[in-house]
Amino acid sequence: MPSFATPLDANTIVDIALLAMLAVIVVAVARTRSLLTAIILTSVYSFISAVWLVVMDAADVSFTEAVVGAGVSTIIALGAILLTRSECSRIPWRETLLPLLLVTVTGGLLVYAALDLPSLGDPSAPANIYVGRLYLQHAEHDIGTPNIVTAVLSSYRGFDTLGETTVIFAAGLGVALLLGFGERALQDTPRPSMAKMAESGQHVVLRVSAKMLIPMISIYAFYVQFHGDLGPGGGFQAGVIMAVAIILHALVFGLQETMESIPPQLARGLSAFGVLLYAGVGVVNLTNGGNFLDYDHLFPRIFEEGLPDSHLVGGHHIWGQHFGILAIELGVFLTVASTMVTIFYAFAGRAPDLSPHGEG
Amino acid sequence: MSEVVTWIGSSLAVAGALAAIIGSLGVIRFPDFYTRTHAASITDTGAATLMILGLILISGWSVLALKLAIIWAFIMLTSPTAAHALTNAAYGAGERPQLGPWRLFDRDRKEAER
Amino acid sequence: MNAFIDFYAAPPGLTAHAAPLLVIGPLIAACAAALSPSTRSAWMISVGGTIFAFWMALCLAGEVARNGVVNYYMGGFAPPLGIAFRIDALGVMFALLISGIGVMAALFSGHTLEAEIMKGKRRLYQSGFLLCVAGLLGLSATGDAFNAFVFLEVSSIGTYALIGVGVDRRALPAAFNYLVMGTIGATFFVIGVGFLYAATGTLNMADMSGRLATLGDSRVVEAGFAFIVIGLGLKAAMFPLHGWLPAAYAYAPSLMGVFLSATATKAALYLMARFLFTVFGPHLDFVGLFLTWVMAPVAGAAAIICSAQAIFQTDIRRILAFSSVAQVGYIMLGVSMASAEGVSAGLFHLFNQALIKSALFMALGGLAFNIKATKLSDFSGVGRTAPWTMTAFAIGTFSLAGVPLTAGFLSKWRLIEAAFAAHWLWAVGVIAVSSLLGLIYAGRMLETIFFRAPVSEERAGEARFGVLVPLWILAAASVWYGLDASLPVDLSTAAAQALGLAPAGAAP
Amino acid sequence: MSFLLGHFNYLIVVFLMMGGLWITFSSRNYIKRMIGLALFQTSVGLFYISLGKVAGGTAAIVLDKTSKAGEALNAHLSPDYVARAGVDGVVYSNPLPHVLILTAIVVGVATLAVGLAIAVRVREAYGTVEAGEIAELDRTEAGPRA
Amino acid sequence: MSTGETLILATLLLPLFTAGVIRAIGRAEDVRDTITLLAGIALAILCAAMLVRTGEGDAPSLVLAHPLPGLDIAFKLEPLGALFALMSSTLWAVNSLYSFGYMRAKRETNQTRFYMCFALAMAGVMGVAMAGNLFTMFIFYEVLTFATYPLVAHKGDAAARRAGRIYLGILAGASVLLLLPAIIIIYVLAGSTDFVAGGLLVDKAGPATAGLLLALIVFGAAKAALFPVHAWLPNAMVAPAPVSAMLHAVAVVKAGVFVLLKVSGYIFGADLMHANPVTQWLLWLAAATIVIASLVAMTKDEIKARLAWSTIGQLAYITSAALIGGAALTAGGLGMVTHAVGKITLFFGAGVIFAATGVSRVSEMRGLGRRMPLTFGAFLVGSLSVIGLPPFGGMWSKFLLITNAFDAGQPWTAWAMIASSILSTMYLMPIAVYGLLPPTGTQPAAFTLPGGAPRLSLTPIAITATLCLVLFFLAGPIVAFLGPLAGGAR
Repeated sequence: MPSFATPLDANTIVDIALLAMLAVIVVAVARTRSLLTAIILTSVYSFISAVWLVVMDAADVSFTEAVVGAGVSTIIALGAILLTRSECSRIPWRETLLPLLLVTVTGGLLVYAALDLPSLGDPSAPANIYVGRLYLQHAEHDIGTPNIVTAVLSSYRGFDTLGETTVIFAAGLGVALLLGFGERALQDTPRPSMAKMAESGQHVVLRVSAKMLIPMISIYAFYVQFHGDLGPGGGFQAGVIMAVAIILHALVFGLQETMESIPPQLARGLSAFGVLLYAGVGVVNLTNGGNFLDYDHLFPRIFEEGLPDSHLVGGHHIWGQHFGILAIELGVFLTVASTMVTIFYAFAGRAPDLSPHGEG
Repeated sequence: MSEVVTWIGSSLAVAGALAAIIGSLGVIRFPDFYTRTHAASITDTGAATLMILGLILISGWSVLALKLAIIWAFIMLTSPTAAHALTNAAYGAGERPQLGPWRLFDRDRKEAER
Repeated sequence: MNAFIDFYAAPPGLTAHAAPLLVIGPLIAACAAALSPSTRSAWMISVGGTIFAFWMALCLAGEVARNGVVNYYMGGFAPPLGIAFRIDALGVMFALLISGIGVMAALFSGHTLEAEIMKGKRRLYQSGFLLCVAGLLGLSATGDAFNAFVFLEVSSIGTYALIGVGVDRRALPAAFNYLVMGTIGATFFVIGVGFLYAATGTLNMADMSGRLATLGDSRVVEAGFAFIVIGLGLKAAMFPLHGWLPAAYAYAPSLMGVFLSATATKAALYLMARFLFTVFGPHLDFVGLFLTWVMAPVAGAAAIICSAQAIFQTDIRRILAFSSVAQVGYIMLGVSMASAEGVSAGLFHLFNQALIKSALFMALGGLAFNIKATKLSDFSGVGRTAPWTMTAFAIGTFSLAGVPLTAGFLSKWRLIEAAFAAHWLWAVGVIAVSSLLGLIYAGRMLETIFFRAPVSEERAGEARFGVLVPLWILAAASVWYGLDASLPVDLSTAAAQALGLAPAGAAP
Repeated sequence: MSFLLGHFNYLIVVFLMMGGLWITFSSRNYIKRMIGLALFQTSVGLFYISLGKVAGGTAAIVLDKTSKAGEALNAHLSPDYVARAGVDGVVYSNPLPHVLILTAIVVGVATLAVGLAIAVRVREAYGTVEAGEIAELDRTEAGPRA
Repeated sequence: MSTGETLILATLLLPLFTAGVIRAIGRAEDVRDTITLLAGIALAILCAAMLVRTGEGDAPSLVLAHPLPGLDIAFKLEPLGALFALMSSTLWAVNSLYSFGYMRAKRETNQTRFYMCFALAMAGVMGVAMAGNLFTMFIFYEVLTFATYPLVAHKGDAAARRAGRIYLGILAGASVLLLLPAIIIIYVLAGSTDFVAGGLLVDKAGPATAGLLLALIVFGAAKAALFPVHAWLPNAMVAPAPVSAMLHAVAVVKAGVFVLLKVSGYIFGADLMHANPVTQWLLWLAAATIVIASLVAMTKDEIKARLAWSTIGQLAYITSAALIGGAALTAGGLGMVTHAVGKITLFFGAGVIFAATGVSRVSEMRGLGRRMPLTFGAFLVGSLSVIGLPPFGGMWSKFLLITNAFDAGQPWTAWAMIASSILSTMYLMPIAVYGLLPPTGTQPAAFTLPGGAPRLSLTPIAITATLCLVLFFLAGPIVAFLGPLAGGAR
């Protein structure tokens, strides 16, 4: 095995520059006492890391990081500081000693091991020559989607993705349990919450541009959804983008108006339905004689025999794979979009209750 | 021919980047909220326009160019709107622009920071 | 184990897919519960879902008894490409335990939620509970390291919220700390898995194990090991990483106390045992060193220190919570012996603890209608006003303290026996001293409950019938397994064998 | 020097992780702790992605080596390297870490949402989100109910 | 199921069943008390039947459950156990009668719990008596501990709860810390814990290990109250008189020494007892306990405390017998019985006096014998028996114990016993003698209970006093009956 040295090319230089920026941001987040600043900096961090991810060839991850880290996370965090406070207390230096020790020890251990790892970009590193390579070799035959990340995500490791969807569902559930469904927003007017600033009729500019933007964003979400096979994207990213469109609507036109178009019950129901759809596809495969989530068995054999041969690739039906992935991506889309909306409703619908003992 | 186009495109992109750096400088150095927002938003649109134009020239006549154009349109829509929303909200919250000679509010600001 | 061969009835088609259905059943039930029209239907879905999972676990037990190991390839892709479920005797033991306790907790939930959770949210609570069950079952079945992380999170994310939504506001900071510690734990686990992936290139545990065996020792592998152990240790509340646990269990709504105390930390322990023995294996030097020189002393310290802490608590649930940490110490002690006897004794103890802790929390939760506070002194004289509930509580306490004729006694017996076999005399001392401390806090609880005058005149009555049924099933199980422990002993012995441990005291 | 270049990524990523962890450990403010946690989790993602990078590779979207993009990619790679590291004549980065980190990011945002929701409830129940003040309130006020 | 198995099962279940019935019908006091008494009598009959069978050389056995592989809850009758069971069950019946009078006279609360726990304790005693292995014995030994805890803490006030804590702390603590590890070591060494005639550990443990185990067991079986694990016994005297009489003169403490006798005979065997270096030390400790306890008893004015310290001393006799082993085991078995009968008489007397007059101090009892002649007469009989004077049963056991000690080359033990007998004369005799023949001018305390001593309680005293006398003549048969124990040990 020839030894490998990381080349000092443009890629590496950009990589180093971006990482240095990230390091600076982390230090800044640690130093600031303003939570607003910290959140904005974190958003910037996500954005820069999204760019870095593109440099690292992780287009799908980059996409996700951009919509989640820089997008939804920031919105949720801003909502949270609106409902709590935006300054944090100064930490006495004595109290930083133990964390410093812990972090130093952990970091030391990490460095100890990291220096033993193969160099960055080594094509013959153990991580890159075994399973990862097998996917590259087999995915197009097994699954038939050019985007191998999508193939792995939704078919090879589709079970992980089911778990991931469940995690999102659980998060929506948890937030709804803790903060409610924004029912307060429906009960009383006027709303002293996040939607406050959008409520007055003055923001003509905002309204007009929102009316133009929201359809564009929605269409883009569907593009990402259905283009996931071919390029970066998929149900998750699409769901978040869709949710962002709805959140934008709520910010500009007021929470109540959004809730009238998309009731919280609907959002909640759809988020459970998405998981059901995903798991249901798996169970359908079971009943048709395959393993769980084996999309080759999505349709009964009899049904498939009538299909033209053009759907056969190397004597292997990718037809089921294709539709299976489509179906589960739809489940992911529904769950993610509606859960994000549910979470937004929960935060936005929670009036800042400043009395020491709030509602239970 | 294509060499020349690539060169032009590259210089445009670099110019855009420079504009962005200058804009950032403005965000840091300008005295009050409104001037800073102004610096930020104008570079946001201007620098992006330059860069995207450059990239279109580099990429040539393809789907990529179309996508870049759409992105440009999107930025032209969102960036001014965002700047407008920001300044509007700031004004509504009681933030007033500072008027008068430069030196004066530079000093004021430093005193306020102290 | 052989008992299971004749002890299940499912169509072969279902049995063949029992592995995924074990997880998918509760998962679908969770969605259905969230969509269900009423609290009552959600409760029935919850009971049905857990019973289905238990049935599937029984099917798997039969399969494992017959064939040794059940392999199931998700999506039909054989590992290392796809995610595989790999269920051996150890996994079956946990699947049975988690789903069994799940059924009990689900039965119990109907009444407790009425007392503790706001009306409109009970359906969602059931749903979250089922998600937690599904996550833990997935954890016990999966053979893929990263999939384990996903299930770790499935079981945790909802739980954080479920702990916080109670009547006691102290539950909120407790839930937050649990969330932070749990997330750090899970992230450490991911870092560890990342290192292992970097070293082996695969995520399948069996594959990883094979590759590690040929690869030998390296700094990457060592660091991976360290991060996995610390991460899971955090999740399992392994001393001294247990800081989050007492408050979280003490102030959580009773349903979570019942279910989590019996299963959540146990599932993390399961995963740790998997990594220690299946993926790494005690033949690796650093694993052996870790077991003997880190885990064993730490476990001993936990058994003694946390038992002592339990004595000084004023809140009855905190006593139980600290006792849980101490019991984790016992289990760890058994595991750290790295012998078949030690591990099977530890697993046997774990099994008993699950029964005991859920029964104890259930008894306390059953009285939540009547007794709104949680201080030990608030329970003065309750033994007279609620004799059935508190007799079950007393049985649980006896088992906890290791009184003869209860299951808790036999597992301590096995632990001491294993310690002798491994020539760990100090461990015998630790177990004896800690048992004594256990006797003290158990005695303190029982004395207050049965021998003090009731605090108030208004009599706190019995728990509802719907609570008494699962409560007494659990209490009776504690007694039954104290008389005839063949089932848990067989299970734990088979489980230890499944980990590839040699019998006889080969440990240092 | 080349060793440092090859491990620079890991060192910085470790620094980022520890930065996040430090914020979580040292802060008393719940929101700040959640921010730290989010940074920590994101940085772990960066670690995985670094593992899967293949020098000169492209994103794992199947590319024809005879296409324009494929040729552009192979233009500055030695054919020997492409034959060794590539699949069907094109060098891709390892897609598996990408898949894993997609999942991890989702878990991260889920955790963030739940954590912040708890923080909001804590604020409502205690009037503060500073750990020290909460502990103080728990000590002084008996038998509280949210 | 054979007759023997049925018999064992019935003996075990009868007290449990009684406890359940008592719990169920607690409100109806008379029915409850009658059932207790009937159960006592029935149990005594069952035990007598078992004794007869055992005497015929039949050894009924029963395996109840298999908790762990190689570890059974098993029962097997042998002479010593049968004797212990018969003694306990008979005295339980007698004591029940006594309890009715005492508890009603004192208007005690929670009587249902009292009788229920009593019945449970008896189940524990039966289990210990019939246990076929050390494991089973340990289980029922613990059952006994936990069933008697509510009896000790019966009053429920701070003092009673404190005494209960000490009681449970020492008994359970010692058994968990010392006895249990010892049993597990035996299990690990021998592969079982069965009682084997001649000794289970023969050829399986060296003298050093055996010594360690012996020490663990002697101190672990804290019910035998050897110094320094004796502290629970004086503390337990806060309990009502029937509890002190039955449990802390008969069932609990005798269970302790019974364990030692069995372990000596069936686990170690005479050879291992002699070979190991620890036995000698323990014997010296026992001798010291005998003397010191007697000395302490002399300083106590509180009658129950005096009797408790006396019990500690007397228990050490039997412990010594167990340590000496061989033929001394027979003497120990006899001593167990005679001391039980004698001491229960004394406690009954003390209880009646307290119930009738509220007097519990020796110094205040002068002249009371005139008013309560039967009580003090019985007390005198009990004292003589415990001291070891003819014509009462205690004489034979002391005689045999002392001669055995000399025979075994343990003169120190023998001399300690003799000294203690003299001391016991000094602390026991004055009570009865001054009670019956007070110095002139003494004004005896008045009855606080209308009508004086509760009638129901006087009958038992008479019965046990008579038994003291009867045992004098039964000593020969008993020794013969216990013969296999000594023979087996050789």
